[in-house]
Amino acid sequence: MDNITQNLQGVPLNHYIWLSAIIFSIGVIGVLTRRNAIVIFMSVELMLNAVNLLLAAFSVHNNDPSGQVFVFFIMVLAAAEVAVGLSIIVMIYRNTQSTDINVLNRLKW
Amino acid sequence: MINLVWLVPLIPLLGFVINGLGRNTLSKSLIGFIGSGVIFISFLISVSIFLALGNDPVKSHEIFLFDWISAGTLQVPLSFLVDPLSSIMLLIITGIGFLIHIYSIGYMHDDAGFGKFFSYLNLFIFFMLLLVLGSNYLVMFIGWEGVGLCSYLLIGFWYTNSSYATAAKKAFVMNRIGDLGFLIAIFMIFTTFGSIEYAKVFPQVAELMPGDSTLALIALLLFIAACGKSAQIPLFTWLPDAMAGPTPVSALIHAATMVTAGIYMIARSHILFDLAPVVQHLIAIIGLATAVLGALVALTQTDIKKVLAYSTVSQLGYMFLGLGVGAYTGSFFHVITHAFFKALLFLCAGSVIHAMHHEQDMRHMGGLRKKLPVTFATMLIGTIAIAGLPPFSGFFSKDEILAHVYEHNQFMWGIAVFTAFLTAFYMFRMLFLTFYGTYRGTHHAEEKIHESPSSMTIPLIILAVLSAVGGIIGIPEVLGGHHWLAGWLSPVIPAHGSALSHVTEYMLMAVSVVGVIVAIAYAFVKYVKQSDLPVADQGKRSALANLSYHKFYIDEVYDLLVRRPLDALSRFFYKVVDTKIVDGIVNGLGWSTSEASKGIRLLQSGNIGFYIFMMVAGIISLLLYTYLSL
Amino acid sequence: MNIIITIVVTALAVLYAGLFKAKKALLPLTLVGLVTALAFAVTAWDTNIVYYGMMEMDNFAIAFSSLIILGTIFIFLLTQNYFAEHSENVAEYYTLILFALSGMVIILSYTNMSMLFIGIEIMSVALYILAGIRKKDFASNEASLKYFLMGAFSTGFLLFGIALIYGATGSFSLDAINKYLISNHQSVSPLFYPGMILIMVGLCFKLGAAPFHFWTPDVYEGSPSLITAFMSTVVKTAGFAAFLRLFGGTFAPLHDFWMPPLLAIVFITLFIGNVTALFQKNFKRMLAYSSISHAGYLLFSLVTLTGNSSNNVIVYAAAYTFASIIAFAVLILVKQKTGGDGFESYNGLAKKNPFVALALTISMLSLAGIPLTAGFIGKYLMFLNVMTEYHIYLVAFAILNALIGFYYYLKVIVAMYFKEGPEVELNAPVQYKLVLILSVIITLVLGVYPAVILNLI
Amino acid sequence: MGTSVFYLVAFLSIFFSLMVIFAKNPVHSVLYLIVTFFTFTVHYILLNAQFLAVVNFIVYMGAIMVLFLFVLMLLNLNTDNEPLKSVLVKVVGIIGGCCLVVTLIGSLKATAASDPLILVNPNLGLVKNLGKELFGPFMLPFELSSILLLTAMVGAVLLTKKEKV
Amino acid sequence: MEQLLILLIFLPLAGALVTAFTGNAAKYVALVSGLLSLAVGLIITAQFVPDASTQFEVNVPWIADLGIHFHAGIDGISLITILLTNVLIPIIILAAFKHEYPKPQSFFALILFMQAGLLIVFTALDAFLFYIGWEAALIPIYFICAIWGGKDRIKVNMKFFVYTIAGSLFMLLGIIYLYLQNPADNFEIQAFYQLNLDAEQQGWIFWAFFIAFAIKMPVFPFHTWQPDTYTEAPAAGTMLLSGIMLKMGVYGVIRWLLPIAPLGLNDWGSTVMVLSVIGVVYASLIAFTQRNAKRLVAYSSIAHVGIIAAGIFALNAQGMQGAIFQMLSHGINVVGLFFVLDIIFSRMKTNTIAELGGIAKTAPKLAIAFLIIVLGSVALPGTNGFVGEFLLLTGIYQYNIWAVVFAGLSVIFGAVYMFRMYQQIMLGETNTLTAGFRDIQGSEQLVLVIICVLVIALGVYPKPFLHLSEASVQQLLEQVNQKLTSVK
Repeated sequence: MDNITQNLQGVPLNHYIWLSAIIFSIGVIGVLTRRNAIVIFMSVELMLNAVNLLLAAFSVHNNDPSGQVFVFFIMVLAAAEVAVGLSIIVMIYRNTQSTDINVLNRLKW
Repeated sequence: MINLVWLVPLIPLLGFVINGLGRNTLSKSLIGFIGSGVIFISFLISVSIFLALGNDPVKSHEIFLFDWISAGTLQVPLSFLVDPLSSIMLLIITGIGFLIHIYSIGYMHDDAGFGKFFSYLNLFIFFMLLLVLGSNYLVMFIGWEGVGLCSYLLIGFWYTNSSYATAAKKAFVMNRIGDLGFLIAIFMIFTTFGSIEYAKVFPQVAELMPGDSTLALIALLLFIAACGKSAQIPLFTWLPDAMAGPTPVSALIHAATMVTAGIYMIARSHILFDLAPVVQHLIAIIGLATAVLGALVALTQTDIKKVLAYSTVSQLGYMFLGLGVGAYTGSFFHVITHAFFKALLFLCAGSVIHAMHHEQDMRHMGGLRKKLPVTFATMLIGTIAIAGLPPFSGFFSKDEILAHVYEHNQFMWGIAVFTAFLTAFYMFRMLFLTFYGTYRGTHHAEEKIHESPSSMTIPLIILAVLSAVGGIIGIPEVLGGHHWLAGWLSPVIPAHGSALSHVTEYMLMAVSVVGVIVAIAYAFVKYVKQSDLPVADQGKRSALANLSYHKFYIDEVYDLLVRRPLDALSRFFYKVVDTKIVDGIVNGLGWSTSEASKGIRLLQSGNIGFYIFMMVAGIISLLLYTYLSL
Repeated sequence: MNIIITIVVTALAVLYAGLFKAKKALLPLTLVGLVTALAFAVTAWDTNIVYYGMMEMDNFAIAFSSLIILGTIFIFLLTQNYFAEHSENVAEYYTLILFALSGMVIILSYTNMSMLFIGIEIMSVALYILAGIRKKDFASNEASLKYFLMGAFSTGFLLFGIALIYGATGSFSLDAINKYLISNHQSVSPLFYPGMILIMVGLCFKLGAAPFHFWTPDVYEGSPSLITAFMSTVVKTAGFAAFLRLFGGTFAPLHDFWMPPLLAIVFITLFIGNVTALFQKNFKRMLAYSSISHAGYLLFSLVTLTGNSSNNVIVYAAAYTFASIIAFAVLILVKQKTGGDGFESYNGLAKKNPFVALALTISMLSLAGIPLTAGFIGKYLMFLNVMTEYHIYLVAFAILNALIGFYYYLKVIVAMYFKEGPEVELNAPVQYKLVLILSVIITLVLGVYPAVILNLI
Repeated sequence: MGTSVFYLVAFLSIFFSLMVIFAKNPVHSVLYLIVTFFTFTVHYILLNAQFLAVVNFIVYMGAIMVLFLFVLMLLNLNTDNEPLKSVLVKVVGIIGGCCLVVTLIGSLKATAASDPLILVNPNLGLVKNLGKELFGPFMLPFELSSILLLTAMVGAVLLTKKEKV
Repeated sequence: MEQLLILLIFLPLAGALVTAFTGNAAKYVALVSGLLSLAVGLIITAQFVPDASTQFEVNVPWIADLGIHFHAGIDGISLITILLTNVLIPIIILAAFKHEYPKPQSFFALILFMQAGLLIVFTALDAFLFYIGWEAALIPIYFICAIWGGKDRIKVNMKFFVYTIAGSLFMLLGIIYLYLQNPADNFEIQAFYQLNLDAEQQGWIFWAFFIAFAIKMPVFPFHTWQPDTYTEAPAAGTMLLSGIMLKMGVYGVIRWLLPIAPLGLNDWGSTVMVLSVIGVVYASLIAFTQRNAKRLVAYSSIAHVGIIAAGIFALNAQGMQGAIFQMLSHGINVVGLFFVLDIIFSRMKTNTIAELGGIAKTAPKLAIAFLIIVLGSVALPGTNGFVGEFLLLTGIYQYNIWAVVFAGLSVIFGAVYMFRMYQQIMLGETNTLTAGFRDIQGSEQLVLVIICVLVIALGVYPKPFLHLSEASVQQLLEQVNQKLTSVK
């Protein structure tokens, strides 16, 4: 275990931030480019995980456990959102037989 | 007595109120009695004021009634000024006014609007008295506009005829053009002299140098006002149209009193005009031109009242000519005599019209002198008086003006005297066409012709007497008199003797008298001897005669140059500028907002992908801001 | 704390009551709970209790909680038969609303980012569900999905922002963050700025401020009207309070930095909200757009931070809340009668029910900001607020937008009073009348004598 | 070896997350997502946040992803029948995302750049340590998150239950 | 003393509330309320000492935290407008007697409500209170016009409402600005007078206020809402709009604009003057060819207001006094004109000039009354219109001779269009439509007699009214000139 942690010492914090930013943005791209509600939702999960990683890195950097505690809360949220989100999708699928977000654009203008 | 001068206008006002309110309930005789009675009372008071003034060493009395308008330094009291000028005007107005009221009792007897008519007449007298009595320009202006209103009401007396109503409106509007000049003049007087009281303004004016530009402007504006009221070029066209009113109205308002208000006003402010030679010169030219124009048009008119109307225009031009050459007394003298004989002529014409059952076209008259002897006799006197044959009144006053004109400019005198010949010609033309020859109307109408009732003829006789002998108040020294009028007015208008030698004066008189006789003779030959002419008159006219007959097309020119362009401008402003541009901008703002709304709401496309994309775009911009601001 | 506990306990009680089919007891139970919570709120005035360094019931929080609880009570009063017609799960709906309310109380009083996050999520998740409770209704489905996807998406940004702030300051506590800002004013970590911006994005999304407003009209229109009323009044107020707490308090030292983008957001929000509302033919959707524009006005309080900012917000929010409640109450009534929520459904309402028409008129005038209504005082305070730093161009722009506002608010008045409609009876149930009367009274009292609420906080 | 482990795992994270969003079949997406989450777990381990790693493994890869998969299967969406967005939308989306990366990283640029991550307290990420934190200062949010979960539970039931009415 | 002012303001409000719940007897209740208000107004006039001071002052904190006070008082200028309001309201109510308005209680209640707003405007000494009154007067009139108006009423009134409120919102902006500049943190008018703003600030303040007032009056080119609104409004609405509401703008200029932003006046006064004078000529000309009598009178009103505005901006005693007096007389005249047109409309169902004619024959009383009112409005000496117009033009002349030449054109143009209208409606032969015209009677006659008496009485003896405002005007001008000279 020590060995692993030793490896860590050299990585600049910046790289963690960049990594998170990139993955976060990939999530955004996913949201922007996909039409399947479930996949969009997965992209959102990707974004949340990028934040998780960032928090964990900051937590280490600041030597403060609260960052990691916050990650738990995000996980709670993720769980709650998945439950609600998927049930919404299921509900819609029952009505429209589709999870394509473009099917739902009755409300506009 | 003089302090009671406020009664003079007040009593006619009372008459107006009583007759106005009781117009449908009071009997005609009562209305006539009240209407003339109040004027008579005023006349009596006027006479006593006149006499009192004659005995009073102080010739100018200001009677303060109440503060009317005050704002800042502008204080306008309602106060009256009794001096020789106004006192003599009082006599003319109430005196002639009374006669005309009496006359109207007969003339209007069968008219449905009898009560209304008398109340209007009383109202007119009230305003006219206000005009001459006012001790400042604003009170004069009340009267000035008030008589305009009465003129409007009386011209449009038979309002169901819309051309009459139009004539009334025209009179009012044309007067208003002059009135604007008056108003602006009042403003200038106020700002220049700090007051509009005669008593405060004139002494200050006297200290100014002749040719002062402000003064000239004030004088010019006052003159414009006078042009409107006294029917001078270019604002004269309303007066002939004003003949639409009942004939006593024409006699009272459009001959004897109201139209001379301009002369009164200029005479009143002569100090101003004396110091504005340029304007004086202009007045002389305009006056002369009006005199000529009026006379030329009168030559060919066939409506008896139109002839008189143009004659009035022409005579007024004379008076202005006199004013222009500084003969204030002469002009005022002419005002008085003109009031006598022109009132007389109109009333005679009214008598003829009354007899002819409202036929006014002379082509349908003729040979009336036996049927209407009194009318004929009085009208003859009036015609001689206006033609200017001695010893009738018109001779003296006209001669005084002509003498001054001669002194001033001999060329103008030439034209003026020629106009006098024209006057003699057309007046006798009228007389001959009406009373001589044979009757040209229908036989049926002829039987009904009868002399007017005594209520009409008595005023005629009185006026005829006045026309005949009225000249005695101003017999010049050259004829052995001492010109009482000039002496009477001298506290207001300093008399200045004639510089002409007696020989010259005699010669001038001779020329005009001879010329007038020749003109009368020519008219006699033309209209009595060659009695077919009135018929030929209906045929083709020469170009010049045609021009004269159509009043030089001035109405048409005005219509083309003023009314139509203004109406067109009005429509343009309304339909294009107001609706399309001004309102268009306002509506355009609303419209563009709603169009913007139509467009922008399309952003709300309903598409989640698009929404998120816009959000991301927003976030990117915000982050860009962060990036740039760090 | 008591407030949250009361609300949550009520929610659970209602849930159980629902389980035991005690349908009649649901509403009284809820109201009793809410009134108790309100009482707790009022009695906690000036006590300023801090709970675990996570929540602080200061006067700001109490004032806002009282407002939102009162608003919720009004909305519950309007539920009479509203849900029952469509579903048997009334108790669950009540519970969800109460849960959402508890989330809102959290975000009014948080002193820690984690509380903000939890509160927002409790509120949002409940709302995602509530938006979609008309399961067979496509519009409701769509509203729910849109709200959910975009909400989750924006949560990502909020979290990223929180993470960055945490990275910069090493703490989630607002106090610590504020201290950090004050002590390092010259050398704030560069992580902090984007963090702040991203939090702003997340919160602006909840407020419905442009350009993060896109969900608002669709979701408001698609959701059941009562839920829309809840969202556009109570939720918006709470969201705004959360925003204010963070930016007006903790982030205040960096006002110079975040004000310009906020100003831009205000401009766009005002413009989009008003201009788009102009063309709407649907009353409900018009209200949605108008709520966007009101978010713009509310943000005025942050453009210039003064001692009165938060108080101004509460006045404005109160005015807006009660006026909107009237509007939605009438909307529900009319929709039940005519089946439509377009402007034409309001034609001739003044004849059918003068009282309702009058109430709606007052509500519209208040929303438009006509003097002697609360809306005017609110707008006035907002204008006054930004004018203290002489943002004249902003006020001038707001005035132009207010004019557009007059136009569309008047449209419904025009329909009610000046147009002829079908002769249909329209009777308002007692509870509706109660809500309308109370709201009208509040609107007028605040408009005529706002002194009662002016120096609350 | 040193820091290269981090870079390798980071590369994998990015690669698989790209695969998530570009995979045509949703089921593949889920699977890629699971892999991505696995790389995250590795990251947590590298950061010495063991407990986090474990929870991540269980909650995300276990519970959440299974739920996704379950729904996909339930709805029979395991084919790549998703109608594709137009190329334009995709390109714009990608460009937008890239801009986001650039601006995001750009605005973070001035961080003390090479400030290396140093683990001061090796016990930081241990359960004991976190537990103290969670049940100490973060007690309240922890309790309140139960409301969140309860809400989600009620909601999920409410939405998916077939109405009788 | 101050109870009277309270009574003055709240009596109409109480009247409105009572009226709202009285059903069909509403008109009587409203009339009683209007007459009571008139009585209060007369008592105030009787007790008023005509000096420059503010009397009957009420000053109680209202929204104290914001520096807002219920501060109202009466000086000579406001007294005139109060009289105008309280005289015209009963007349307008009486004028509406013959109409069968649906929901009369709302109709009359709104009129009284508006009266309260107007009285607040005319007495307010606190800028905020002024603004409140300003808007409070707008709402009722909007409803009056939009509910009981003609067929285009909705669109037209929407424009009217949004247009006028646009102006007032900018005024609000100006008020807030002044408040922030005021070290005393209140909206006191006296404090505002004493602010030392530089020329640029005053320039902005000037426009912020002026636009509000200009729209209300309306001054060219802000007038386009007005002819449509007047035409579409019910008779009482038109009378309220033209008779009283228009004066709010004039009053605002005198009370607020001039003393607060004299330097703005210095910079922009000539612009405004030009606009006003353009408005006079422009509106008069447009009135020439109007086919609808109501619209004609509407345009004539624009012309009159143009003169009033020009007179005020001439900034001298004559212009100012003239403006104040003209407010009174224009209010009376225009109400009279619209009332006559309403009588004609209610009988003939048309106000198209060309379709009428010869009414004088069948309705001589109406013709006389109409003529007197027309004379008043063309400013014939001896009528109220003349006194005002003369003073105004005197004032304008002192400002610039060309201004008076053009403004004075209204003397001619006014005669042209007014008499044209009078002739075409009243004179000439009757046609099939007008042959059966019934002459005025009952309440109609009463109203017209009152109006005619006022037209003449004010014209013959205006002194008492001029005297009421004289000292206040003097003080105001001194104040403004002092500020102007102190800067120079």
